[in-house]
Amino acid sequence: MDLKEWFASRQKRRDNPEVKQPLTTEEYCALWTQCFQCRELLYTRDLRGNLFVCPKCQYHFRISALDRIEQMVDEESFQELDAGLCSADPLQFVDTDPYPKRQEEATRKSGLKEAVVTGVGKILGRTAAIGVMDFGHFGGSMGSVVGEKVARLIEHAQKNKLPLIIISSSGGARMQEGILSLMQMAKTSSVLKSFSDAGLLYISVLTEPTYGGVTASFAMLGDLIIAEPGARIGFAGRRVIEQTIRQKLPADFQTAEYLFKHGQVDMVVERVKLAEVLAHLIDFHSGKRGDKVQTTQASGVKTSASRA
Amino acid sequence: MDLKEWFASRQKRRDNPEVKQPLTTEEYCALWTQCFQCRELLYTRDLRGNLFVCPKCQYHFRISALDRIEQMVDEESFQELDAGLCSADPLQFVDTDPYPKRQEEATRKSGLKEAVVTGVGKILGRTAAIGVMDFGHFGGSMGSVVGEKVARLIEHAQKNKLPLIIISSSGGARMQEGILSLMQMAKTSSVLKSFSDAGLLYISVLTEPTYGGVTASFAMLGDLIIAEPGARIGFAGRRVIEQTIRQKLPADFQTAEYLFKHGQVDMVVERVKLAEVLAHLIDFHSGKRGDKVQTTQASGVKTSASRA
Amino acid sequence: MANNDRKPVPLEFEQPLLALAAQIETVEKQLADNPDIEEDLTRLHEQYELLRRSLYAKLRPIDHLAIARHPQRPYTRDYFERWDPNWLELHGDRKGADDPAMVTGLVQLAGHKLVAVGTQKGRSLKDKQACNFGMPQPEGYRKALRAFHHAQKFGLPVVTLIDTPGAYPGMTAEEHNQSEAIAINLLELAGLTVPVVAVVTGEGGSGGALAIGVANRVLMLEHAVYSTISPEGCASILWRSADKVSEACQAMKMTAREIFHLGVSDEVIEEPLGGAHHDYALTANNVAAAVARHLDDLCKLTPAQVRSARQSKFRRMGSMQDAH
Amino acid sequence: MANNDRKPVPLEFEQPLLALAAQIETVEKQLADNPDIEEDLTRLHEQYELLRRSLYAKLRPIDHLAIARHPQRPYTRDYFERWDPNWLELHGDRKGADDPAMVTGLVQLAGHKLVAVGTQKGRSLKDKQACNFGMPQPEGYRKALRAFHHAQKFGLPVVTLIDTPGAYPGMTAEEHNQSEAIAINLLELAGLTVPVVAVVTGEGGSGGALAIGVANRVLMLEHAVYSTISPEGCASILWRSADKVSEACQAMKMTAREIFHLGVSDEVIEEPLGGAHHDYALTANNVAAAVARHLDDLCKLTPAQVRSARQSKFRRMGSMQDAH
Ligand SMILES: [Zn+2]
Ligand SMILES: [Zn+2]
Repeated sequence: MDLKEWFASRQKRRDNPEVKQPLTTEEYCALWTQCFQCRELLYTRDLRGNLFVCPKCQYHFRISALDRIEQMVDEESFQELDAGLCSADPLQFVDTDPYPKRQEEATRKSGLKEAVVTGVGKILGRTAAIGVMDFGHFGGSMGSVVGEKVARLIEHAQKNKLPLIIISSSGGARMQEGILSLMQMAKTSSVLKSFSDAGLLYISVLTEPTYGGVTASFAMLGDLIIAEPGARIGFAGRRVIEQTIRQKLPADFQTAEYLFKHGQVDMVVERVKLAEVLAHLIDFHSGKRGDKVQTTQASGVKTSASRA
Repeated sequence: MDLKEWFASRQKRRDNPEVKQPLTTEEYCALWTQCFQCRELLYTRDLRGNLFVCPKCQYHFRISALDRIEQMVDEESFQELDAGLCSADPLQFVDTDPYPKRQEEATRKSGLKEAVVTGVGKILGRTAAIGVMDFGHFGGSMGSVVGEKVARLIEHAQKNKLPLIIISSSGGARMQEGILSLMQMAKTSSVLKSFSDAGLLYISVLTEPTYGGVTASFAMLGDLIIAEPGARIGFAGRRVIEQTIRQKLPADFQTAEYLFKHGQVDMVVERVKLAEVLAHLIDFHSGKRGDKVQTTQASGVKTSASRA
Repeated sequence: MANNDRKPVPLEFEQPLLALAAQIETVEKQLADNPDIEEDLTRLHEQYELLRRSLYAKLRPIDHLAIARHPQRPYTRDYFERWDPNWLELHGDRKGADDPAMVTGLVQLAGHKLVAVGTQKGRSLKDKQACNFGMPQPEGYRKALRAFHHAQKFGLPVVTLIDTPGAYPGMTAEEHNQSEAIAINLLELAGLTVPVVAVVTGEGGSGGALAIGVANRVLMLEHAVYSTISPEGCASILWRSADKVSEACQAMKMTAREIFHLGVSDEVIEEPLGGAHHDYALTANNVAAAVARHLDDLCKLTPAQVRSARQSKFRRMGSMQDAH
Repeated sequence: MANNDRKPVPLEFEQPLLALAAQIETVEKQLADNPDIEEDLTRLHEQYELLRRSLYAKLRPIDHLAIARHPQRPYTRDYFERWDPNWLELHGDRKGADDPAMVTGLVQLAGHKLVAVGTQKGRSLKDKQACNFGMPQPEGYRKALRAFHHAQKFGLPVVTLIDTPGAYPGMTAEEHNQSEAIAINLLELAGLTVPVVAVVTGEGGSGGALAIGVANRVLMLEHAVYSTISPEGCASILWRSADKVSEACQAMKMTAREIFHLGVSDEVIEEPLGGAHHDYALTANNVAAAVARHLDDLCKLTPAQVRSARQSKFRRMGSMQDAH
């Protein structure tokens, strides 16, 4: 099922809600979602309408790449790139299961071929090269395909002089591809070097959760870095650190707010304001050197988005 | 008395020592020096022979610019630049004394026109642009002339593609020149930017004491930074900091060794090894890209100079 | 948005004015009963205006200092917010800290998109403490450096607002190499090919001020001061007496007019009568207009010209004689 | 200068060899009394050599790992000292720290003047602790970055030696942005126009290794390993069992030969029989010879070619299929 079909079928499902029949347990569960943070039971449709942000405690749920695109990118504007790329099994890796079987499982769960969706789309009318990672696919892990799709996206952005936006969410490197997954860090960073030297804008958005090789490569290399509230972001995982240093870490360790306090991200932006802030930043960095804008109130976005 | 005369007259004094007569108290005092650190009474001539380093505790005494040049630069190789530059009194500054009177005093004490001596000389055969500050002249403070002489030295080095070595020792900015003294920080740093962009080598040597505007401009901008053992180096003075934070500072705070521990200097080098290390570094950074040296044991200097 | 709705707190040298104001108030109260004193009142008002003008016309350096340090003086955020209600603040040095004493952001000003940088003193006691009373740590200067590099990459002009007693003299500040943080900024600012305009809005204290002040144009608000060392520090070192602050202020030539005459600043920006704290909006406008004018000028130069103009400007500074 | 005068400590898989050696010793003692067993002894010696060779010829991945982690394995300083007794170490990140887990310096090697960078594990317990057992902090990576920029400025080639379990997973390491420190190094290494040669001398662990490993040529010592995650980490995540380390080693394909066949390294450098810890001098020489050969090659390229060659090398890495 490609992206267009997916959006179409979802639209159809929404237009024809069938809730008259008594619900099976499964259906009942799908209808309600419990907030991870405040434990409130939320009506899933309302939660979706609220961009998967708990209306009670503002907890930002993990969302799929396609949901993110639907939320953030202007309707029908998204043109996917490299949709056909999928993983090989260079190591013939087997742990408790062979790698290809795990790949199939991941695809069955996420509906995606790989853990990142890349393409070109408009954000409130501004064209950008956009990459969105999906933690729901193989833990958002970066293997050859994720690295390659990100690299190609960057190259596409550079060739077409587009601003680049990558929404990261990842558990780290794809172990099943061994050293080749590690090399994706070098690959993506190397391509970003050329992109940056060309004077183009890259905004990195960090979402729950972003770890390991993704954080330690393209995700931390944004000209500007935005994090979603509450997102946990780091290089090493909390448990590994606690085992190493043999002490408890602060409760808010590695949250977006903690990183903000430690000068690692430019702003923490609520999901509801994300598109607006991105549009503002794209506008601010577009145009030629010394260009003047006509009004002083271009794309309106309140400063409260940046938490002082 | 210019530099040549100074060296000549010193040589004469040394060749004709007259110690047969009974000593006056003053003469007696000049003959002996007490170590600031270990309190040992040292025979001044021996101390000089040991480069003004206490043979007992290795305390590195402050030394004058001319003594430094004599120690470090090959005999008769030093050609002074801008010897005639001296201060004006742009603010007509008067505190308890007028500025010009203080300048005269400073010159009487140090025998120098200003707090830095600049020129071109050879270090173990390698030609370099060399600036040496003298704490004994007006506390080594940087006013317009110090800034100008340093700037001209850097420009001379750039024009002649010479490595640059500046031995700093300063209490900070020359207050009597007000804002103009502050601007010397910008002036020297700005000239260093061009020098650095030209791919040339600058080695900064920090000696007892280096503070304020000198540390916070050219002294901290070396491609490589060397400090003398025990030298106190910082931006703010110890007393100001203690008053601000209302707590005692560690005894070794702001010493060369403390800075080394905090990653601020590349090496702490004993005075006796300084010329050797400088020569080694000049050799290492000379020649064209990709040049190969003939032997692997070029200018011999032991690694113990860098304290691991 | 911080405001100056509160009545301006008077300074010591303004006491004669206050006394007269009190007198006027007393007379005004009697006006209803004695309509014949209306003429007196008018005269008093005239006198007040006269005194007010003459008072501010012949301020001593230490009076300027007092205005520059006035607790209600507009601070960096007050300007940015008035210039561009939609400005976006950028945070952090990416290496472990976000120093609140240094503010960096993306600001639009009279059609110019700029990278704005400024020291921040903090208004409430809590803020003041967080900001170290406007004294940045090395991390603050490195945050500013990130902003400078951002500006360079995207060809955006840099505007800096300076109001700091100086760089923070603390233990960790020294350990984290305050000197290097300042020195690198001097070097890197000198190398930018985008226009840089600096405005001393309050106190321009020492290397901590200069670290964001190596600009193509250096402007100063009328009552701002700029000095190599604080007058208190100068008095205690040169006069060995804390009482000689006024003498030190005088001797150092640190007021906006004096700095201008020494060739270190390019323009003195007028403040509302009595000082910037009497009218934030007017002050912000005055600064914006001056900055925009200089930016318009500088935007006509090529990148290489912008840099070499800045380098030449500082290369020339100083006063000396050649005995040869 | 650290040395390997001490007898090599045997590893577990070397037990059969040890048993045979013990047997030989017993027989040798009896030789004086029984001259007729000389022939037996000769045979035993032959057997020993045979066993030795066959043992090291068919090492399991976990055996390579054991050799790579051998406590007597030569570390970065051992190489630099042998390559250039006059090498000068450069210290510090200029911003507050000097991480002993990362060594940087100026080293001459076979006529090449180079900026040398390497992780350091520490030999004594005190050293090990200071070096975090070879796991650099962000400050260590930033110190390496300073060295890279120094090399770039002066046109000096960079040689890096990699022997680290990975970047240090600590609280302040995260607070000081370990991720950014690694990421920036990947980016900046990719941009250098001077040749970069990296050698994995022991453990090449994860992003913490790669942060000094984006090189024109990546070499590995015969028993060195290179992996995305430690085998222990891999076993505990994928097998949910700490016992499966050997399986994880096997599955990840982390030995020098396997990494070479995957196209990630360019050469396997031979070690003395039994491993580098049996002969520091020979190992240092072998590495020097290989590095010099690659540097000679790379020095023939223009700066632009050096960079684009490095970028293309990593651009190609990966394995995938296109369903379209
Ligand atoms: Zn909730
Ligand atoms: Zn002594």
